Amino acid sequence: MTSHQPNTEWTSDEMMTVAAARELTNGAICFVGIGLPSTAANLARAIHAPDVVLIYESGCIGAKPDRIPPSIGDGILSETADAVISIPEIFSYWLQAGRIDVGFLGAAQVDRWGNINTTVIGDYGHPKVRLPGAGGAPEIATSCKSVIITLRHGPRALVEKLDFVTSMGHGNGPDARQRWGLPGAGPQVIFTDLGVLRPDEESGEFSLVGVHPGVDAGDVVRATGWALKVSPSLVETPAPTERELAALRKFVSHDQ
Amino acid sequence: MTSHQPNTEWTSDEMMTVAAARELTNGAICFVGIGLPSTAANLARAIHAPDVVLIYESGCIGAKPDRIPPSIGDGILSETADAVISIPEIFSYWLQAGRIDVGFLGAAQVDRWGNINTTVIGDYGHPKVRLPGAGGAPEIATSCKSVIITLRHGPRALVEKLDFVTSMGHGNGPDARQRWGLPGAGPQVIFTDLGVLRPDEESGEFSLVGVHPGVDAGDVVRATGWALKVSPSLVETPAPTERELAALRKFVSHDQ
Amino acid sequence: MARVVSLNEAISGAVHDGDVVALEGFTHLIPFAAGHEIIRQERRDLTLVRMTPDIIYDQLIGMGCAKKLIFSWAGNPGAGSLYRFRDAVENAIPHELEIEEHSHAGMAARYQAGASGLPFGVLRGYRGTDLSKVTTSISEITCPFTGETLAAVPALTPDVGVICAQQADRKGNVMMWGITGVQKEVVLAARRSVVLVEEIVDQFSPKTNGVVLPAWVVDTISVVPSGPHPSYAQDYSHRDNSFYASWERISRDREAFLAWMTEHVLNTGDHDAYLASLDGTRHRSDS
Amino acid sequence: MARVVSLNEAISGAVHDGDVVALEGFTHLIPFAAGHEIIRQERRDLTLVRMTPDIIYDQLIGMGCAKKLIFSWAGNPGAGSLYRFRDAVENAIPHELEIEEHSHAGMAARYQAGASGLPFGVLRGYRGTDLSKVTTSISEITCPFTGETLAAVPALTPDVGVICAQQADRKGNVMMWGITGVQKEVVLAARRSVVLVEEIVDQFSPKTNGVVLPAWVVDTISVVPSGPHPSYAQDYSHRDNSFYASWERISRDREAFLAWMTEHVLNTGDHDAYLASLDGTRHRSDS
Repeated sequence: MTSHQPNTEWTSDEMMTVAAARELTNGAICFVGIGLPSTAANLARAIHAPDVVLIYESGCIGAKPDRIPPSIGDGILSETADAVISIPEIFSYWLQAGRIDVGFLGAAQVDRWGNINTTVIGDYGHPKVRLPGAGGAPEIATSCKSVIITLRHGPRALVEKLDFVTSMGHGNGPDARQRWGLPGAGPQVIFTDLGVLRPDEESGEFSLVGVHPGVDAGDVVRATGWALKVSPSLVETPAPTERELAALRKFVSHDQ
Repeated sequence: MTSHQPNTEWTSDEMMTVAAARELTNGAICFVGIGLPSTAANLARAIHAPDVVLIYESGCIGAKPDRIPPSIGDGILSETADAVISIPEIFSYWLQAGRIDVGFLGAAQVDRWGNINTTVIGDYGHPKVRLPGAGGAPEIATSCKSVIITLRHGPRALVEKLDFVTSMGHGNGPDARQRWGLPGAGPQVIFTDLGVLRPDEESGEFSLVGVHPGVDAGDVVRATGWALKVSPSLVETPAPTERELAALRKFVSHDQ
Repeated sequence: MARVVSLNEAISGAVHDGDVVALEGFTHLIPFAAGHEIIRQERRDLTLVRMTPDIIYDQLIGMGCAKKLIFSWAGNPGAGSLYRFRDAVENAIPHELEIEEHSHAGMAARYQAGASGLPFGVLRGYRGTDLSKVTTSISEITCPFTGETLAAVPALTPDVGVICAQQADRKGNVMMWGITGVQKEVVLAARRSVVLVEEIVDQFSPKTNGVVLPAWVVDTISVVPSGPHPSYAQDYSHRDNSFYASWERISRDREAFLAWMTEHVLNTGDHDAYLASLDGTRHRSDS
Repeated sequence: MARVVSLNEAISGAVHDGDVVALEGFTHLIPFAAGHEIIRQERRDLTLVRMTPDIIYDQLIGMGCAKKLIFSWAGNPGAGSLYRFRDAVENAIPHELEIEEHSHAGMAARYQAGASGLPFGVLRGYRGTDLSKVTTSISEITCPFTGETLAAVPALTPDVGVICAQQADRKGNVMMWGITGVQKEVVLAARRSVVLVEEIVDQFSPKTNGVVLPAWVVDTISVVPSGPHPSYAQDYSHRDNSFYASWERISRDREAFLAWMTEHVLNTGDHDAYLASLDGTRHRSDS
């Protein structure tokens, strides 16, 4: 890579990260996990949302890392945080109390209602693949004012029926959260490496509202395990700008 | 007061404080309030129990003041403490969890079972005298492994029946705490300005086991609102030593 | 996000007649200056919440600001009675005062529940006491695993939480240290928060038991040096022990109390003027 | 009162076959050295408790020490799977592993209840998830004031709590800072506690988020520099990120795993020898 000839190419994972970053408004209080969420939130902070507040479940409030931490317990998080607190406190006084605007969640499986599985593939008692499990996700999903989901697209990832519900999105339909009395609005958007899904205004099902540059909507539908509805007002995601890519790669290169 | 001619006189309040101090064994974890308890515990620390651990409900663990703090929030407590923590934590992680060996409680009224009133004299709804109320006492009384009560003797202080039960001693008899499932052993001794009361081995009632020098047991009985039993093995409290008095007065003079 | 405003503006914006207001600070960092400002602004029908309603609430009660008091220990610590509180409870002077009385452990659990977004707190508390007979906000709950019965208390979620801290930084983060009581909890439990600080600094330095509240959970910050007087701010001022000792003399008689309050609070425009009005008597114990 | 002993002595005294053992440290200050010592001492039938059973528990499980795992997130953070954990759950290798699975919020509430001497904790949690279908230690409780239903979880009170901290002082008080996770809670909740420190100092200095455990709640202290490796101790060592990345290669195949464990844990007498056995590969990411 030479500096006088900017690299205008990008990977689909980079597109996914950039799209998620753009979703964050300045000043938003974000509960972020490691990996894409942390990268996206820090990218937003570098580009358009300098006052976004990053909260890591390790107890770091207002962390301002200048590189992407490989672990949510990385020292750079506590060293740059406005406050560092205990784990019981982060979950009770901060997450549960409803102080968080945006939660990020990854998923091994997600369904059309934004419900998430990060526990097992196959039967719980005799799993085909045992995944890490819940972590902070069940309460992030219910307590944050809104939730952003990110995962790579594929028919075994965006599925008709989850093998296990680890974290509740919209349950079995658009009014489920209200019936459960959940405080937050739940998942509002799913960013994948192919496009963008948001709840359909009528049915509430996650539907395709955006495709990343070069992606065909039909391919996205075929890569989805449920009968994905395509919005009539489908748009193409603006490609990552040079500034976004430079910032993203600067973060990531620090992590090598 | 001249230093070459030691003062061998002392007040009955000083005797009460010295007697309470002697009750503390070295290394005991003590939950102390301001006033006599704080003075007695610090006196013990100065004389015979250098490793007694003083915990103030303001959140100071292991405070080692070199003067008697006029308030449980005095800066000298947090400055000399091993740890300073929040109020919710002192009551949950430390007191409630049963980590405290000895609690000190004062009282406006106490009955023969060591139940304590610090709330009202008269009717609760229309009190004759409104007292400060509970503070930490109800849970100190139930959670500490043992409790020391101190108050000035008088028929309106050691009463047949409390106007209000603020903190439970032994309820209505020796097996009440067990029936309530209370973790600690409850009040084990009452130090007054006249003498020392401990539960009678048979009845469990607080009975006179010691009189301070110069005090007549009959006078103590007359100064008690219930039919106070006098132990057949009544002893006289050893008078305050010069060393005790000097240490006590050094603490108190710092407080002027 | 925290705005820096005058104390006059902070109180007039946050505290309205009829509000539930908690001024916290456990013997340290007591927001006296805020209490005085509430008195100057003649707020009425307040439900006052505080674990230890000491002199500050004696003043608010005596000046007729309070309809109700939620508390766990009402005394002048180490010095005696609160005569204005007693006059209200014993003699309905200046008017009746409703009381809701708990233990410290119960109040702490109530604030903790409020800060946690839970409707109630659980504790091993109130056993064998008459408090649960006179206080309706003490209930019971059964452990679903052991069958044991414990005490339950409702969350405290005041309309306004008021605290003092030592410092704010330029971004509006707040830092306090020393005895920090339930200050974090009251700010997090309250709908609105008012924080008084000794000064604004460029950067915080590490402190034993340093507690930081991020700017986005604080509504307003007012710079009020010695705002806790006669209480203190560790590393900034000393507790004015002689003032605490003198309160019995000032407050025992209602007329003397009113004269004192008129001279030192009502007739002083702000906290600096209050401090100036005490010159010659203040800080005698600091030497 | 805390006694200073060797790690070998600390573990042999505190950890017995069949015990419930919690090694905590949320991504920071993970007591790897203690886990290795438990493996060297061939403890069996342990119920292992940990919010994030990362590599340290992968090793304990793969070496056959664990009967049961109580946890909330079992992965190699930022790097991939725990293959020994997966092999146990998916294929009962080396033998069946019972699991009791919660969320982080639930585990935190369970430790907090344990430290508080309460039989259960309350949280707004587990709503709409299948976890409560497979985990019997998730129950419900109704608020006696609002009628709202919340989740209840039983207190965690391990037989042994093991943590790393940065420092102890001469009196046996322990201090840690940076990310302190549930370390205070696990020590207070456990019947016995084992603390590993980087060094013993004359006096603590104030630290941001400094947490002090008084000597009388700690049973033993062992001085084990770099005890958390490949995790880290803030201001003492760096996280060995390359080790975390290499764990997939080491652990995916059981034979390779056993060979690695034999060389670096079983055949090393103590933590210094473990560190020496890694020389050349250790701390590559520290630069």
